[in-house]
Amino acid sequence: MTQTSTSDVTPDTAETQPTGTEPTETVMETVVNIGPSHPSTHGVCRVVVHLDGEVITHCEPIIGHLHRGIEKMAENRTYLQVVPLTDRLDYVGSMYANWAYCRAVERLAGIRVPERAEYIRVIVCELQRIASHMMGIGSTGADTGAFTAFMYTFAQREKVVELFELLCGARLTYNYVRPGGVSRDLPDGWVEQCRAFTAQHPSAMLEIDDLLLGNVIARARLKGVGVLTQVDAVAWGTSGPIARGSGVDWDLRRDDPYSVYPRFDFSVPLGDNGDSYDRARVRVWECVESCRIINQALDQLEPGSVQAEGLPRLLAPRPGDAYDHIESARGSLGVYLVSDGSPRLYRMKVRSPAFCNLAVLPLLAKGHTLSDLVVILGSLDPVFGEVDR
Amino acid sequence: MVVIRKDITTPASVSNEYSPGVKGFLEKVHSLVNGLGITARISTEKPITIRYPAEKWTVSPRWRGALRLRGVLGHDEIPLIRDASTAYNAVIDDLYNGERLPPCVGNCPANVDARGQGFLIAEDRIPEAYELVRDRNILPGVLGRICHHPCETACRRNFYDEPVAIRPLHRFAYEEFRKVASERLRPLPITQEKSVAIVGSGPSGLTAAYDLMKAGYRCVMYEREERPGGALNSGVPAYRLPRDVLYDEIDGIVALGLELHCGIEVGKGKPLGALQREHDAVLLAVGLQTSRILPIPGAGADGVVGALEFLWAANHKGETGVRGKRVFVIGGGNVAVDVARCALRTGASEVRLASLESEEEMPAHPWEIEEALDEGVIATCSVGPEEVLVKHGAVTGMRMRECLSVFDETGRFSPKYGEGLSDFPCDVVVFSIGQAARLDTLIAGTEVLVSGRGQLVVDGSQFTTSTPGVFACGEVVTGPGSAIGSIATGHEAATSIIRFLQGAPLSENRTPRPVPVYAKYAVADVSSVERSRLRSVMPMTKPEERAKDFRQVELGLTHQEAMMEAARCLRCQSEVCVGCTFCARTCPDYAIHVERVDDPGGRCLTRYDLDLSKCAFCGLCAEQCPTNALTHTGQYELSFFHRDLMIFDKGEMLRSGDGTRATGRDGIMPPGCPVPRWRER
Amino acid sequence: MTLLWGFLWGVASVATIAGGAILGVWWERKVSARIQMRYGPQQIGPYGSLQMIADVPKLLFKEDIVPDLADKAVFKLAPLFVFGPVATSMVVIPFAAGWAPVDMSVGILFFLAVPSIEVIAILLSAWASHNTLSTIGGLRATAQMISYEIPRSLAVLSVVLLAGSLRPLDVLSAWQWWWAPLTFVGFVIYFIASIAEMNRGPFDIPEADSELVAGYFADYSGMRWASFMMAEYGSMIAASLFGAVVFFGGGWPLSGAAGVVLLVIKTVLIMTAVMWVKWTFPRPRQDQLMSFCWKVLTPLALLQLVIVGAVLPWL
Amino acid sequence: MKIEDLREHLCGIYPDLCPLFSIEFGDGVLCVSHERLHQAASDLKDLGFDRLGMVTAVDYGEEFELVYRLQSRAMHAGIFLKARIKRETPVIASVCDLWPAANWQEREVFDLFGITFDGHPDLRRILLTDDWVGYPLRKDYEDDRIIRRPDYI
Repeated sequence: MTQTSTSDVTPDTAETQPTGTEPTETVMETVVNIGPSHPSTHGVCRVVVHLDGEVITHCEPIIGHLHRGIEKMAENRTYLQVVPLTDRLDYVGSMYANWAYCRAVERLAGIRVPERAEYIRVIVCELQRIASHMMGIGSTGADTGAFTAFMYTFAQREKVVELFELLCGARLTYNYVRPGGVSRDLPDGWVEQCRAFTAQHPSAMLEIDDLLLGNVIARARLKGVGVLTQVDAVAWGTSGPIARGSGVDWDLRRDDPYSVYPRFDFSVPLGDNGDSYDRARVRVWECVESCRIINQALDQLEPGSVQAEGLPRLLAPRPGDAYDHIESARGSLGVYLVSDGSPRLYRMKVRSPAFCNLAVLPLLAKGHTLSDLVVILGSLDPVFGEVDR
Repeated sequence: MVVIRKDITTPASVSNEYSPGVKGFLEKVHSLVNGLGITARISTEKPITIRYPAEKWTVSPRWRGALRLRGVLGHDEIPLIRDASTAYNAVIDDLYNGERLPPCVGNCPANVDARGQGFLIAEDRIPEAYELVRDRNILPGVLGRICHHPCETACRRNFYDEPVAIRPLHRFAYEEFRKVASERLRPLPITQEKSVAIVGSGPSGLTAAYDLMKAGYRCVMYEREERPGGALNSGVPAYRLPRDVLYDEIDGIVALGLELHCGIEVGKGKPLGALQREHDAVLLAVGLQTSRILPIPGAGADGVVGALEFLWAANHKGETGVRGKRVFVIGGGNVAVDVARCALRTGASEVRLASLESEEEMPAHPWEIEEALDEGVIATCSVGPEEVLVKHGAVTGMRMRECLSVFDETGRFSPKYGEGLSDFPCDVVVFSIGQAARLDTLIAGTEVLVSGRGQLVVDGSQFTTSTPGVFACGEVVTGPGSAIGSIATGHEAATSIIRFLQGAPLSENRTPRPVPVYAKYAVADVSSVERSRLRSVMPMTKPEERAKDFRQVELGLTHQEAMMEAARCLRCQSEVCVGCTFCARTCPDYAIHVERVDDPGGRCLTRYDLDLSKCAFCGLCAEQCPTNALTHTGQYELSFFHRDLMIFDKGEMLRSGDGTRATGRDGIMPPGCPVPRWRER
Repeated sequence: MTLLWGFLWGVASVATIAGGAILGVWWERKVSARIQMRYGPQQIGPYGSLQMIADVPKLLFKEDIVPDLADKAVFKLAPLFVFGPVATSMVVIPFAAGWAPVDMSVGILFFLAVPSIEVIAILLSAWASHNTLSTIGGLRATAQMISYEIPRSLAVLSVVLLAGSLRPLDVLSAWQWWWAPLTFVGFVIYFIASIAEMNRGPFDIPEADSELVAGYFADYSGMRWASFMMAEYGSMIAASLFGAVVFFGGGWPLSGAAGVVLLVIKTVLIMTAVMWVKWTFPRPRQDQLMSFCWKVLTPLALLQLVIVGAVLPWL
Repeated sequence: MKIEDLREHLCGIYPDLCPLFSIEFGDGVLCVSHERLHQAASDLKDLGFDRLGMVTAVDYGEEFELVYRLQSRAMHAGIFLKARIKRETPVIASVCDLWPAANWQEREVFDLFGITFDGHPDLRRILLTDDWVGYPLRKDYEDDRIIRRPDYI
């Protein structure tokens, strides 16, 4: 529950130091803590908001409540043992963290991944993108009070999660992508189920789009709220739907192609205004494009091995460092690994897109109301497992 | 259901706006009405919520729930694959289909139960281990010295540290069995009236004879040479296989009831037709008798010999006539390496091995090449024979042409040669490029068909020839191959003969033996593995000493080493926890603690603790478990009234899948734990 | 005597609201569940209909938490003040021709005015909680409820104008079927403004779950919290009932007991529509809500009044 | 401009930097001394590396290595900028003035490694609490709460 942060006797107001250009004027400011346990912080984030009436004069996200020291924990573990840890980075998109980590390991150890494994990785990660965006779009609905849209997106997400459950037996922390491939081949009938999902998903997605983002009230709530200019988007290092909502035409799948992405035909949706509405809508269309990619990947999927051969379970790559990044649902997710030649990691650094995207929150929220803050925070779609690591 | 739309294309810009003016107003009103329409439509659909959790129970067989153990040491024994001939295939097929076949057994052409051998040796039941192995591998002592051990290649220990020394254990089991052989070898009872004649006393013939004798048939074996053993006797050098071992093992088979006649060449002294009349079935296990020699210029000169002839001389006479001469061996296979090493041992001044393939592609086993190089053999790779240089009818050298590639894109043998030529001075040229069968005298006067290239016409899966009642097995069917591969064909041929004699259809219920599909794992990094877990090192004589004579190179394991080595066997797929601690080593959260006692004959798992409060349900431990003893249950609803209850000890882990503490479905529950409602449904 | 009579009716009204709230919550849970592809309550009773009966003891026995820093007396009293006005306003609603619990000559004015007292109670609870978010919620509620009084009253006024009386019984007896199309815009305004009055979605800005975490009653628990919910459902029932009477002629075209049943059906339909709207639309922002009230609804309500006024002389 | 051209371009401007430039896995790697890190970063930004992807550090015992990953959208290329600083004097110039993205990232490095960034506008701990003692990602960090591996693992 939120609490007032002032120690003043007056419950809700605090006299703060003069701000602005006129040093003699005293501004009555309300300081509100949104979080760390609040339905709209999407995790455990505390946003200290300074309010003038309901208008935000200054806000600062306080992160680290979910800091588990995963980068430190990784230094105590073998290369395989770190994979379950990466599940817990972005718990809405575990596959991405798995994949980014495994790509870095494969680079470091020079492992060649079988083609089928690459296709499966693409398929599951695009499904993961859908699942993750369902969370993002749905919470845009929940933040604006349209809880039903949240349920509809979660109905779609549930289908993806069930596909994942068939695949690896878990619904949230998959531990599926491994160095050298994936842990298990697709089960029987999975491809058909996946096709059935992608066949209905774009239409269902557009219906949700009509319900939520076509609604006049939602547009009034989202449009022009939290505008991130293209220049700022680049300078602040944002990526993913946040940058693309601002018109930054940058998608690692197309611009720094990895895995088998060059073999697929897809487009990258872009926004014009960089407001919360564009960010939400970029996610909608990314889901539709993901379905296209999945369909193409399922068409091109050939039988074969899903694990690199000749791979000992105890990897000990050569001393050195390697970095690899992939386009996760939140942006470019990079993993930087340093090896000292022993079977355990020397250093792992996760370049977390949510962390970089969240940094622009004070910039975006200033001048908007408290109601807009949750919308802006929601449109940045942070996952605090990844922000705090 | 939502109407599926096909015409969905991503717009150039996703930020759509309302139109200005009245149209925009209508769009706004429409958006509201549309929204109400969507929710109204969806409210008529069937809800998708799962009735939690009753329907959930069957969602995914891959579910990662709490862990359990299927069995532990001391509770269950691993299944010993011990069934001869026909029934054996069914056993293997069952295990294979149930994914319960251990990799070593699956990768062995003859499916020797190496896992059972390890189990019995570790239990100090060594003669039994020998007999278990002999059921599938007729000459454990011989194969324990010369086999190329595909089992060890597939051994799952490969990707943890080093493979179990299965082949040295065969040899060790033989050495131990030899001490008690007189007590354990009793003639097998002859229960059938019919008899079988077997031509050739090589490994495949002996195997078929053994299977047939077990089935109760009388077997009569004819061997051309003075001593039995076939290629093992004439081809394999004595430094790899001491002859007394071979003869001793064959004597053991004779002691089981085999009638062995040496020095009788079927076709010359005794025609094949006579055998057909005397016996109800005849098995041709004659192997390959002649070396192939390339028809290049100078191949007929004095000093050009074939490999088999060379090895025969080395084995039987101990003298090849190369003392002080320079020997040039053409070929990159195991036989070529044998020839080279024999040449060294018979006093050659310089031995050069010339292979067509590059160093990586050489078909000989890498450890053989390595040993040969240690002893002083010079290897020249990627050269093909061009011409034997001859002066006054004697060999003076060899001209070789550079070889660019041996195999084409599809992997077929299709060498491409370059321009480069090189001359090597030498006195003797040994062609070791393959062997062929010589059948003309054998089949003279019978109706057994021979193809145009002089090969026997044989059905590859049933081992029947063109004449009913005449069967064939071994290298005469498969071409040059390994001893264990010949043994595998012997088993199949015996199955066919038994069916033939009993009048059963030959092909019925005869699925081809599962093709080994086990991935080859690289040798793992063992730097962090403690010494006691590593493979026992086979002691060898020093290269400079061993190159001089035909004493055996490998010295064998001691009793202590062998027991240690057998205990290293993980008993893959046996579904019995052997306390290998791989789960505990793999667990990222250190939630598993394993302790075991490793005494010979009394191995047991003393402690297995799973701390569920640490478990992250990542599933790595169960994936690592080589025996499949550690598996997941479907329990995902875990709640406990006390933190201590979250530590599952060995007893808890061994309970059946739906009866552990987590759900209390077996009625044994912590106090106050409610029985889930859905249990009663 | 009148006092006793009034007291009895008050008790009956509270019972009606409590019972109605229980049924209303069950109905809302079912409606919202179906809209959201869920089943809703289904374990207790047929179709989960006894779920709320099970919930009431739970709420009663829940710990009653009063924050340390709260103004305790006000904190404890405020829920009563929230619930009282709604219950009181119910008594003037006529159920059938010539039958209203309390026949009051200014009944319509009474119905519109008395629930507004709730604003004060909400403000009290918000302030007494000593919580920034509660305070913001209370202030939002105040602004919103006071503002939406205007279009709501104006919309009802058009019917009053047609009936020529503020007495609910008179309105009911004078009601003609063509009033419904004539005052349809008025009904829509009444509908929207009533939703805003009862702080329900999409106008649940004061309690805005995702922003203020239940706003003014964030710190309440147990039965005190339930009284807020009951007030919300009570005002929903009251507003739906009143709307069915005023804009749809109560039991028209039936009369007597059948008419009462029809009135209940009309009420339930209006309530369902309220739920449908709540579970479909997102929540506007406070400033958007206010500007909608003053810039759209109020002029529209005035326009409705002018139209009715212009038609009136021709009758 | 491709990453190979960049190499020549860089060599043209800074002949002394040329030997420090290598290409690994398609990414450029430029190792500079910590004094000229800011200048190099600024020049790279002018060359078109408009995005700062990552700032991190690695503890190599005697030294810390600062790793900056820059990305160029125009070139479709990334470059690593590495600089080593002594463990005793963990101070380096901040690049916040070039990329605001460095703000939080440098705070994180400060938080976990104790490296001070000169010119950073708001250098506070970000992930850990303000009263935390020590810098956890340093190799010599000791904490009772770190769970040690069991012996046999």
